[in-house]
Amino acid sequence: MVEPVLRASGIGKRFGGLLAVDNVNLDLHPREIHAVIGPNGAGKSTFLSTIAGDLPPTTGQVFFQGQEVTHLPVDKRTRLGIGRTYQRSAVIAGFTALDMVRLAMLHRVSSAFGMLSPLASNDAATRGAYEALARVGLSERAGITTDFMSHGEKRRLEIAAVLALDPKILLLDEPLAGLGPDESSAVVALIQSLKSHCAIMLIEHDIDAVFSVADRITVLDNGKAIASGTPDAVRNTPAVQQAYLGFGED
Amino acid sequence: MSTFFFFVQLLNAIQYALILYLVASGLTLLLGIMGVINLAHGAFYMVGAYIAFAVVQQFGNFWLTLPAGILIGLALGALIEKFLLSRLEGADHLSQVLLSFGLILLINEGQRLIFGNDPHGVEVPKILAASIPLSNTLSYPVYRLFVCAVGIVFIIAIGLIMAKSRIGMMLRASAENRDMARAMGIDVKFVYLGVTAVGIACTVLAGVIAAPLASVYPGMGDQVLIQSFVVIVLGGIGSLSGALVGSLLLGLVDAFGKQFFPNYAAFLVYAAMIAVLIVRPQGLVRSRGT
Amino acid sequence: MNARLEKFDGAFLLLLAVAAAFVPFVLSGYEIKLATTITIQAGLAVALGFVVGPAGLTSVGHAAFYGVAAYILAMMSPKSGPADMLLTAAIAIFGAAAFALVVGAVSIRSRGMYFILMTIAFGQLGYHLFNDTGIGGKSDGSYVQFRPELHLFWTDVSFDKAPRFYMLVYVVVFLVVGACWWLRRSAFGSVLLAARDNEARTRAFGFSPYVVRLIAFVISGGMAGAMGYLTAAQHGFVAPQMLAWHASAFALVMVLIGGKDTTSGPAIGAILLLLAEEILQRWTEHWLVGVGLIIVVAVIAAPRGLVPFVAGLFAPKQAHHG
Amino acid sequence: MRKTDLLITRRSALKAVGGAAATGLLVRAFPTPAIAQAAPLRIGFMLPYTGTYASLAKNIDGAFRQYVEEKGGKLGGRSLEYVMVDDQAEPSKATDNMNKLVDRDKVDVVVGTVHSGVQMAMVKIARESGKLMIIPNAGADDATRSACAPNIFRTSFSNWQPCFPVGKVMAEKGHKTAMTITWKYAAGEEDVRAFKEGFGAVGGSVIGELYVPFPEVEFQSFLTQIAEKKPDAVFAFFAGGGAVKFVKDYAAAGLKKSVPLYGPGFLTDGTLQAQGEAAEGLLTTLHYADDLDNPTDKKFREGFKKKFNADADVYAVQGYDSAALLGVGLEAVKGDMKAADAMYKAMGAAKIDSPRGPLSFSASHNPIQNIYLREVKNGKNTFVKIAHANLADPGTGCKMS
Repeated sequence: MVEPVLRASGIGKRFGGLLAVDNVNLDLHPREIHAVIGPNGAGKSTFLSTIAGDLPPTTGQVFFQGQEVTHLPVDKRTRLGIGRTYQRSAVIAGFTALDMVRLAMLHRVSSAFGMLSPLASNDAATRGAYEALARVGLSERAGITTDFMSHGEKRRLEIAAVLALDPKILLLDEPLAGLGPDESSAVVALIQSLKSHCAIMLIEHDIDAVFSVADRITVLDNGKAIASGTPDAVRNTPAVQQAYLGFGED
Repeated sequence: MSTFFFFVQLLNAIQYALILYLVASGLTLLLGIMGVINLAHGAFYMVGAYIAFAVVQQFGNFWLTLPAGILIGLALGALIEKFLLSRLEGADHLSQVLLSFGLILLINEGQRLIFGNDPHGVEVPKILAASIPLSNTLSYPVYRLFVCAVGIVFIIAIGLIMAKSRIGMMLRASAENRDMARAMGIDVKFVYLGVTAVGIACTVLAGVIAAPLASVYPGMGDQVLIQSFVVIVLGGIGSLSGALVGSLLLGLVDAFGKQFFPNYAAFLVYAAMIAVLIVRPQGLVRSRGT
Repeated sequence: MNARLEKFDGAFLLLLAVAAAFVPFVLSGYEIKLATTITIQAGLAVALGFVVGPAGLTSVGHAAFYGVAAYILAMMSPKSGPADMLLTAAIAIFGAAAFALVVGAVSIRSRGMYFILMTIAFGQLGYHLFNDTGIGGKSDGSYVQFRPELHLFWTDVSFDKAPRFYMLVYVVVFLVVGACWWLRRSAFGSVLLAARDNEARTRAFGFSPYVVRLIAFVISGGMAGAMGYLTAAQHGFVAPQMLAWHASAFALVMVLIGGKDTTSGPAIGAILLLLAEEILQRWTEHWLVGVGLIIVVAVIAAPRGLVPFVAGLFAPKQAHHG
Repeated sequence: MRKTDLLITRRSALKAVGGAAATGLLVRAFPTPAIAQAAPLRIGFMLPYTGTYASLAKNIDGAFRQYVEEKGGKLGGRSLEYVMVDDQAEPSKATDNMNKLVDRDKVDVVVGTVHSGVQMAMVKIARESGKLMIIPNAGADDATRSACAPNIFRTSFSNWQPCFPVGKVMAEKGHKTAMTITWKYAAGEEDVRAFKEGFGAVGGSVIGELYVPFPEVEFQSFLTQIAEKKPDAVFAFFAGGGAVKFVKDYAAAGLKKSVPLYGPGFLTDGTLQAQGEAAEGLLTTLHYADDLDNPTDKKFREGFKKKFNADADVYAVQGYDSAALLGVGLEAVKGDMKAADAMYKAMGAAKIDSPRGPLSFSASHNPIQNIYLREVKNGKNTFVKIAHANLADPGTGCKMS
């Protein structure tokens, strides 16, 4: 069996008296899309945040390529190759699309000394940024300030920025939220195409989309993983049907 | 240092702490509930002291100064919220810092225009003018004990209001989440107006009560301001019980610091404040959301 | 910062630099000394603006770095002759930056209100250090008997005469303002802005907001120290008030009046505020009323500052480009 | 170059020339018109017109003008015009403010100031520029000791003067031990040093020195320390709001009855209204009292009252005498300030019939004057006796070139 690129074992997160995530295990293999689903408040985003480093887990460990990263800050994990998107506040206000993606390129293409020259004069960053924008279909909008972009554009821009990081794994936090059907299918296609570059952990509400792209699915309910496996296997788990799918397939 | 004088210093510390608490409580309301950094806090304290001076001079009755201070404080607070602070909603702390700095200059100069630069005294009201002998050299002025009593009553009253009353609930809700409070049907604007008015009135009242002790002179609010900040930071921003703990701590450091390391007393106070912020950034007492 | 504002900013800076270069040739006597004071304060305001603006750190303790450097010069100055400028300046600036590193390392962990209160506390700590403990001459302050001299290999340069000292100040402030301008436009500046406007996102781009802010804070603290050094050299006198929070707040006022989002803004704020003070003082002994009103009106009416305000006046009438 | 520890600079050789040379080209571009002998003399007041000391500034400034008016608006045949700069009692702005007067306003004489810290910065510039400076209040000892200069005169006091005699007064009352309390700053420390010198000379011993960080006014902890140590008497120096609060707190703590309080007169000058009952009976020493029975004082006080509708105080006397001293100098040279040496010589030798009594000057240009013991009675600092007649500051370290 292939060594997982990411392994989370026994992750728990407690907020005061509330146990938001309870002893969750999860593997992510290369070139795999592993989706995490569950009803509102199941602890999906919290779980993702502990893996990305935004929240320190109360219990458990996170391994990335065999190295323990449980207590590394987000920026260090990013530099190792963990990229993530956010549910909200995806873009940086006041920046043009191009600058935001350049910024994401920066730590890969620039020395400390390069930090002293303006973003625009960094050719490698500019080239990479245009490529990433092209992949999400935003080439035309490169010079636009993010404040003036539509919601769909912002989500795509965010994915472009994360791609510019050239991550080894990608943690996507509800990338389809708030998108119209056309935009949604474009993003789904994009996610599908990314699989060849990196492993993806996907948190998403849109069940249809999840079942169409995911290689494996883990279902969270009340912070606990109640099922995990291929889409078909998960679909047929009684506990999942009871807790979640029945409601989801209305 | 004999045991007896140790207890006298302890009394000094507690007494000073209660005055500090009176002064700092208004700032706690503004800082904790509204998130407003008010550098003009010391200036309002001075306003209170000058109100006491003016009223006693005009009418010769100290007790009139209390309602006068409260009314003027409420009015001042309401005006400042209505015409200045409310315009800053959504702005960052920088604007608050500067606005209140501007207010300091205006209030200080206003005081000079009206009252001039001489220091003034406010007579302790007759009924409280006595002293209680502690030793053959030292006695304790009854007025200081009166201020302590006011401080304690104030602590209990405000604690009850915050914990039990509907107003307290509204305040806590507004502090925690503006939008949520709005959704619950709380008129947040009105709450803010009320909090600013009450917060500034508290401060003005503290100035009124402290006037017979502190005397009345230009710039008297400067030290009070910074010490109030220390109290609040030590206790945890927005926590009234924390402010009490902070006051006691500062009172102790002040009284005993002056006894043992007079040159480093103030230095110790700020060092303590920084230490607390490093170890417990939320202050010594965990805020209950207010 | 949008492109138009950036252009305005550059134009203002150029204008200021050219105008300031003429000072020793057009002004004389007291006016040169006034111009020297204003130039130094402009440098301080620009340095402070760099952390208040891009780094989003409302420091109410910058006067402490300014004052510490001034005290270092005072304590290092011999009583019988001028100090070596390169040596004392290096130590003073390094000392201020080191103090800023300590203050920043502790304070930048907290945000918003707590950061402000932390910086006030550190500033007051510095004030009481010099005011209460007797280090550096107690509350009465202390003297720099001789203005430091620049020892070059072939000659010693004295700055006793006002025009030459002004030129020194001009060069130093030019460098400081230039550095701030450059840093704001650099990738480093962009990371700071990104961290200010979206901290989580910036972190997820592989940058530590804490570290970049701390770097900015230390650079700014060192620059403030350079200005404090110049002030001590100019006046030959240092006092604890140089470190107190009033001085910090006053520098913040300059930043705000001009506009924290530009490099030229704080400099223009400093010039306007100090000129207003100079004029009001001749006019009335209650000149502080005027200063207070200026501050209150500026906060309410032009919270983004004068430079963005003026740039806005020239904005094309249509809404947004995009 | 001389070796002293203060303020002597190579530039002092440049003196007044420095300003002109510094401006180089500009002086030629905008030549200053030659000042005709008849042009009014420019007096620059550098005083704290705002802030804690503003009332002192007002009285100094007012009484100076009062004297000039009494002389028909002229001194030594020259009419006067005034320039005022507010020094805000802010040492860090002192150099800027002094430069305003000397460089911008081109005054002939500087009169100032109140605050010792500001004063010493002014002394430095006065020494460098050679401008005549008359100090109407600040008592920093060094101004007429190690930093003395031919062009610097003081009409007020050195900190040493009003404090040295307190020891003798205490000894006469039978006190053998004393504690001192003051703000921790130069003036306070100089005062305490002078008091210790005087008290030691008559066999008294100081059993404790308390220093309150300036400008802190929370005294309760210190008062407790005094009560614990039980000295025979306390020597205190505070001024303004601090003096008001200290005297009131001292009385309220019951110490006034058990441990008598003494101090230099600043403890009760200009503050009695605010101190009220608490100050009654306090004994202080100063070079002035509210009821000195001499004709000059009577005339001065009436004139002041008429002009300002307020009672004169020691600060007003100092301002008044500053004008008188300038008058002596200008008279001697018929208004020609270029004859500086002759003018300073005449001023140094001046014998002034001051409201405070006879006033002359020591070699270091500090007043030789009576120090009076006063008692607070009915809100007035009333004359008790002369505590020390014709007291001169030792002037240690003054080398007048």
